[in-house]
Amino acid sequence: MEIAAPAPAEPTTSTLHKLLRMRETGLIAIILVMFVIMSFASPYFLTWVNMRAMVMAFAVEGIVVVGMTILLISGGIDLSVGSVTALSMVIAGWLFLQGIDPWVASAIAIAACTAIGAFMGFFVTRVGLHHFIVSLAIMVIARGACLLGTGGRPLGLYTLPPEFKFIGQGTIGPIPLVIIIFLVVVLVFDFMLRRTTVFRKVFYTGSNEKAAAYSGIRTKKVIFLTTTLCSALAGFAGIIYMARFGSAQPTFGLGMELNVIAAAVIGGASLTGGSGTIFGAILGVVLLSVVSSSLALLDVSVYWQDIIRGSILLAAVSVDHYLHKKRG
Amino acid sequence: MEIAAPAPAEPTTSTLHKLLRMRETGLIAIILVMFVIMSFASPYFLTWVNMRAMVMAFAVEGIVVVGMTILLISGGIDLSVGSVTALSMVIAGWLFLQGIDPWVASAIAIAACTAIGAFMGFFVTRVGLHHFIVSLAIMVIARGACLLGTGGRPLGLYTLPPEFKFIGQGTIGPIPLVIIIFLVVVLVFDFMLRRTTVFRKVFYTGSNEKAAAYSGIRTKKVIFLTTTLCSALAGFAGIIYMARFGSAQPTFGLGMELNVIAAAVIGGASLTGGSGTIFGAILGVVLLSVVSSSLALLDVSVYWQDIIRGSILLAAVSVDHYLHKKRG
Amino acid sequence: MPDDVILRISNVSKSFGAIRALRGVDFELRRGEIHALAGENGAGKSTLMNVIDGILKPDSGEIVWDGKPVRISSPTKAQKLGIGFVHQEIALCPDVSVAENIYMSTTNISRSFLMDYKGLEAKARNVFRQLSDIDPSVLVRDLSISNQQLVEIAKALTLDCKVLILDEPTAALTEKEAQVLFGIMRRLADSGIAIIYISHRMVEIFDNCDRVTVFRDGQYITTCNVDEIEPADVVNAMVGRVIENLYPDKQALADKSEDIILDVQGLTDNKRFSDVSFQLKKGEILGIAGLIGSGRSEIVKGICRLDGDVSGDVSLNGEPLDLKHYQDSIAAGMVYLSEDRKGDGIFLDMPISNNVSALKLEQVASPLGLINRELEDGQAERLGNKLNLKCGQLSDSVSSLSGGNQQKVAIAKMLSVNPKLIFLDEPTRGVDVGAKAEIHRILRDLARSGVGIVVISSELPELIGVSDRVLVVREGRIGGVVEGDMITEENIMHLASGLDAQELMA
Amino acid sequence: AQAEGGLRCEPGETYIMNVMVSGHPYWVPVYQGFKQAAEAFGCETVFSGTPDYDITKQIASFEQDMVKQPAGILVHPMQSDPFIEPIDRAIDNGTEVATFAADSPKSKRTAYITSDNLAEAKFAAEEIVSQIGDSAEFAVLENPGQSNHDLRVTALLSYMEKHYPNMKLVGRQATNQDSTAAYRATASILQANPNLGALWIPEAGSAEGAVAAILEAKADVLVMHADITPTTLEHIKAGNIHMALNPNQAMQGFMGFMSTFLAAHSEVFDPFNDYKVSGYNPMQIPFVDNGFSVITKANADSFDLNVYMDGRDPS
Ligand SMILES: Nc1ncnc2c1ncn2[C@@H]1O[C@H](COP(=O)(O)OP(=O)(O)OP(=O)(O)O)[C@@H](O)[C@H]1O
Ligand SMILES: Nc1ncnc2c1ncn2[C@@H]1O[C@H](COP(=O)(O)OP(=O)(O)OP(=O)(O)O)[C@@H](O)[C@H]1O
Ligand SMILES: [Mg+2]
Ligand SMILES: [Mg+2]
Repeated sequence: MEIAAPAPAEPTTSTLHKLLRMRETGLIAIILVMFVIMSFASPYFLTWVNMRAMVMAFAVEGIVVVGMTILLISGGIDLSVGSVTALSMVIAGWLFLQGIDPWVASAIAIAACTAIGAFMGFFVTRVGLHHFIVSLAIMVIARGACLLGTGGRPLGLYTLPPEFKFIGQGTIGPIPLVIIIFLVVVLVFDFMLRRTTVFRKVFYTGSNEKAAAYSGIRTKKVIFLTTTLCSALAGFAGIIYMARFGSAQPTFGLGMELNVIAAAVIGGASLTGGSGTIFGAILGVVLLSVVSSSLALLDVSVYWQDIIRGSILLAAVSVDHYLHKKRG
Repeated sequence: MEIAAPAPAEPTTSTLHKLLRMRETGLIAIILVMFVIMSFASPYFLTWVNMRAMVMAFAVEGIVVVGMTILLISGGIDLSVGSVTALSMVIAGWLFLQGIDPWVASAIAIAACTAIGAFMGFFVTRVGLHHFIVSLAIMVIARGACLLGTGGRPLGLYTLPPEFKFIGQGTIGPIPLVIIIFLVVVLVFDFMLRRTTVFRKVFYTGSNEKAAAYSGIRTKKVIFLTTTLCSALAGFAGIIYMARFGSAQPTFGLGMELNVIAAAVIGGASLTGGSGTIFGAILGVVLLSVVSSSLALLDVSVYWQDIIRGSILLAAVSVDHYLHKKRG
Repeated sequence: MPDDVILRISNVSKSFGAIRALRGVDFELRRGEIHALAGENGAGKSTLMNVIDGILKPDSGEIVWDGKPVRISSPTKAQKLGIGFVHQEIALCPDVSVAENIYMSTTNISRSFLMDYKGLEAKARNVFRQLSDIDPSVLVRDLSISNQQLVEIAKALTLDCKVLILDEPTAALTEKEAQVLFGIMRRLADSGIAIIYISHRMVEIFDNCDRVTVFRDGQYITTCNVDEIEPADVVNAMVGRVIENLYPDKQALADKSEDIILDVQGLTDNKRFSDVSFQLKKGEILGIAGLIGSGRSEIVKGICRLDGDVSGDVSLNGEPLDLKHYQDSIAAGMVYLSEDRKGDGIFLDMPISNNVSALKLEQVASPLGLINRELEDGQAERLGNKLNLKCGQLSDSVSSLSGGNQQKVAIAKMLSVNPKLIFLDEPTRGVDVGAKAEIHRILRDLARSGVGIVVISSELPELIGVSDRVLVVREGRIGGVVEGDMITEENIMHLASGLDAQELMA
Repeated sequence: AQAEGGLRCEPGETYIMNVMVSGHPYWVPVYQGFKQAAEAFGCETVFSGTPDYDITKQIASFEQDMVKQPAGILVHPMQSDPFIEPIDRAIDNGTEVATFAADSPKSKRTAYITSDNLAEAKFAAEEIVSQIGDSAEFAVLENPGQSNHDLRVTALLSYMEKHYPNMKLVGRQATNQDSTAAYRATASILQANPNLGALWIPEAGSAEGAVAAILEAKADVLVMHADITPTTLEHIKAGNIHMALNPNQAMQGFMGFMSTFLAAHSEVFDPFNDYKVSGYNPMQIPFVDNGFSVITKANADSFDLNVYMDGRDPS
């Protein structure tokens, strides 16, 4: 019988082919093009110091992006990450100034941020509110708590012990520890998200919550956990910032949420859930960072910078979308 | 014949019943409760002057909320409204300072903002990008254009002719013209959204874009138009602000987008499209505004205000959600 | 033999607001039986299944599992007990692969830390070996509705369950796939698994099931052994009256006309179909048959310009059409009822009346473009009554309706515009016998009054019952046409699969 | 590197001014002063920093400035402690650093040029008391989290408390430089306190909104604020705002350049101290006050930034 249904396509295994089909290939190409252009445009661009400065500028935010990407995949969103990062610094800094060991203080701060995430998760999964509005409220509340805890003034934490500051300022060989921490977080979560059964449930839940629930997945628990994880990672990032800067600033991270979400979306995360990769999101961060750095390095007039930045963002996303669509 | 199909239930026509079933009843109740509490807490709350000041504080933003609500219903979102509002002021102000008639200058500014909306609409409907990322890029670009147009300095427009300033500062009887304009915009769009065939298509598109296309609706055109309309209204709002404050600030409206989206969502607009009302969104604006005004009137410590504001927001949305769910 | 009973439902009730979907129903399921559940649209079949699966909480009543009373609070719990469920509405994750969708529950309870994608694909390929040949590595979003339905079935078959619930699994399947499914079901039953089978196709019930339980209007009516009763008895119990003619009379010879309503010549999209030519004559109902994925839907969508680039000539009532968009098609009076009800047929969150009016709002609006709610509600009520729609209020959202009633809303939407030509893709998918007969009668009346009717259906008896002529599509081309007495299952199947084509064409 | 004619830059010797929120108009006159000083010594200048309110980005831009090996950087550190390490590293690499408008005191920066916010606050307090008496009601708007604004407010409050205990603070609202928020807050304060005599606002954006509310309520309130915008300038001319205190921005930039430049040319300076043995730059000065102007109806015409910038290059 010659039945109409077409034969299943040959599984394509060649590495090159695989690479070309990857979601991230377009972005990588765009970033490479920028690198090439910039290395001609500025002799300082491809220097070790510049590269290090560039990575340092996004490394800690990159940790927040990891949490946001996972949350986006599960179908959520979190506008409070900037405030929560600041709150983490403020709590840990404040406790430290009260005489508590900085490691203990940091653990408490991260725990508090995790609790905030759990609180949001509760409102989303039990009360049934939308992530957007819950995290908006928490964004305001957490910022208020920062002000309350500091009286609006940055906490100077110059007295933090050197072994604590090492987290944020130390280097291992030539490489700053911050970058190593960032890479570890990225690699671990990228691996887990791609390969482990636990994190696959995040995709299922975000792709079709009902279908996932029908398969016995406790989707509310999944959403609760991704919401909590995102805040926990923001709290963790706050501690690293604190160690890096030796201070806790109540106004830290204003507007960070849009940057972080943008990075994840540029990297292919869907705002309606179900798809996204850590690798892509980090490429998104890199892209935004390369653009900012390049504009600064080329001494582009500040009055032009935003216009160019926005246009490159739009162009990059369009090109990526086109390439992705073309590959099918 | 005992046929299964029951006669369609009696349409319940009693006005009370209708009111109770309305999406907005919960919000109205919450706002009323706040009014009662506040009128006991402060003798100044329920005064004409205070009420007028409160409405003046949200009236212009309310116009932007109208545009955003319609866009949300169609399934879109716009993060650029704050920048576009500022850009409208800057364009009109700049042209005026070049000697162009302020009315003409304003018309050009609104046209430019409309064009920006159309530009975004193009990227969304033709290129196929997500509203979020397109409007984020435009947010950055428009802010950059504001800086470029002003050199970062506010434009003093004290010399605007009185008949132009009248838009923003005049009163008709005891009522400020701004409030009248706001009410007209709200009533017109509320009516159109509820009653006209054109706007009904916005609901269809947002509810299920594919089904709408299968019903012969040009969904891309609808989305294009709602995106354009939202920017046009933001541009219009910018002109009113300009007339009101007699200046054009390049940094105006920072963070406005979150406020505006929050108001629409509190008022029942869905972030996934397909539902929402102007009336509800305006109630959302009123709610946020009552909270802010009350905190100021009661002279609550600034370090507590954000915490209280966020908490009330969260509580109000939860209560509303609960009431809505209970009514089914 | 009471210990044979694996699941017993007693006196279960469930209301949604004012709607009493279940009123103290009883139900009993034995090990190793295939137990059909029949009832009109909205009788409460899916609701009961959702109660059994822990998706809905019953208001009252008892569930006894294997002799012990249980509370099933979630699908997870149900899964632990050993209940597998294929839902009436397809519920798959569009962003992940077919293989992962099939093994979602397995992944969920799996103790292994890492995903074994290769293993999953191999296992999935194995499952499909007997069912169809879908590539397990593709994303579900790239599958057609019928293939998605097959994935749903495959998903249930992989479950290690004691009770398997199939809620209208064959609604979008053709005979061939359905037969495969029945074979598998019987094997499962023989190994002791109890199967609840919900369907509106009487033939399937009588050919494949052991017992049948009938619900009407949320109430339990009766349970019988299938070999002790006739289909008419079941129908009678379901609707509370006798339905004499499932299908209306066909076109009388005298009514035959040579006027051509639709003339399609050389329609091609170079991907899914090519060189399609056919005509629809006045007064006749044209059926389109074919295997899953043969391109039936694509051809019809191509005619209406709903999809992609299409070339070829289409004329309606003798006038050549120059269509650019589907809007032009609607304007010309040619409409399409989609096979994917949930995906592109209805607006789930919107009121029933708004759904019905969506195709041509101008009809319920003043010349100035103001919608007149009374007209809108009136239209929905009129068409709803005509189609025997069972609903609460017209302002309720369509999501609150049973599957079959949602389909009626979609049909009402098509009828609302008084079209010149309707393409109906699986029009009675999930619709109960009574309403089906009603829809068929309406179609016949429309055809008689000069409206062109083209029906695509995977249910051969339906095609045979309603069509005056059947076009058989094979691999994107017209495989042949059968007419009059030649419209038989064998002939259609032969043409569809390409056997003996020459012979039949003669 | 000293030419015959005295202190001058070598060709290509560059000085960078690095800020956060680089689009903010505050920097415009500062940079003009910076540039004017640089021109006097034949030096090149670059205006750099980040357009964002983001410490990480500012540090990245500072480090990128460093890569270019300029002679000196005048930086407005968004936060003091995070800049210690980058500033010290720059100085170790031969780029001199001075700070302005915000300091990083624990770093090796050679100088800090700023307005004296305490002096501004004290002046404002005395002016308010001289205008409305020492037993009246007053209110403040504020911008918690921004240190110089904070200081302007808290210093005024403590000064009042100490010297004029009968002055009653009846309102204290955060408006965060948002004119709409300031409008709302002021309207509420006016409602609750019909006898309000004066309002002190640490920046101009909020002042615009506050004046709108006061005009609408037809209240008679003495408004004083710091900084200036064209709109508040017009309000001063119209008598709606009593006066504004504006830091001498150009002087800030000019002295900022001088400090950085002199730090880079410290060879001309041999002070009476231990610098040779201890190895630090002899050009050290903890604090330079750039002073402030009092803007009133009488002198308002000289403070129109757009007029000032006419024909000048902002970058
Ligand atoms: N979520 C809901 N909200 C309100 N009413 C509902 C809901 N789900 C089902 N109903 C109502 O309950 C009744 C029974 O629906 P159910 O889906 O069980 O019918 P069914 O027998 O499966 O019909 P079909 O053959 O059409 O699938 C219907 O009247 C339906 O409108
Ligand atoms: N969105 C799509 N993307 C890719 N292929 C598709 C898509 N929709 C349909 N196809 C493929 O096009 C071919 C024809 O599909 P079509 O839906 O027209 O078939 P059909 O005869 O109506 O059968 P059925 O609807 O029962 O699957 C099939 O091979 C199908 O898999
Ligand atoms: Mg059902
Ligand atoms: Mg089909």
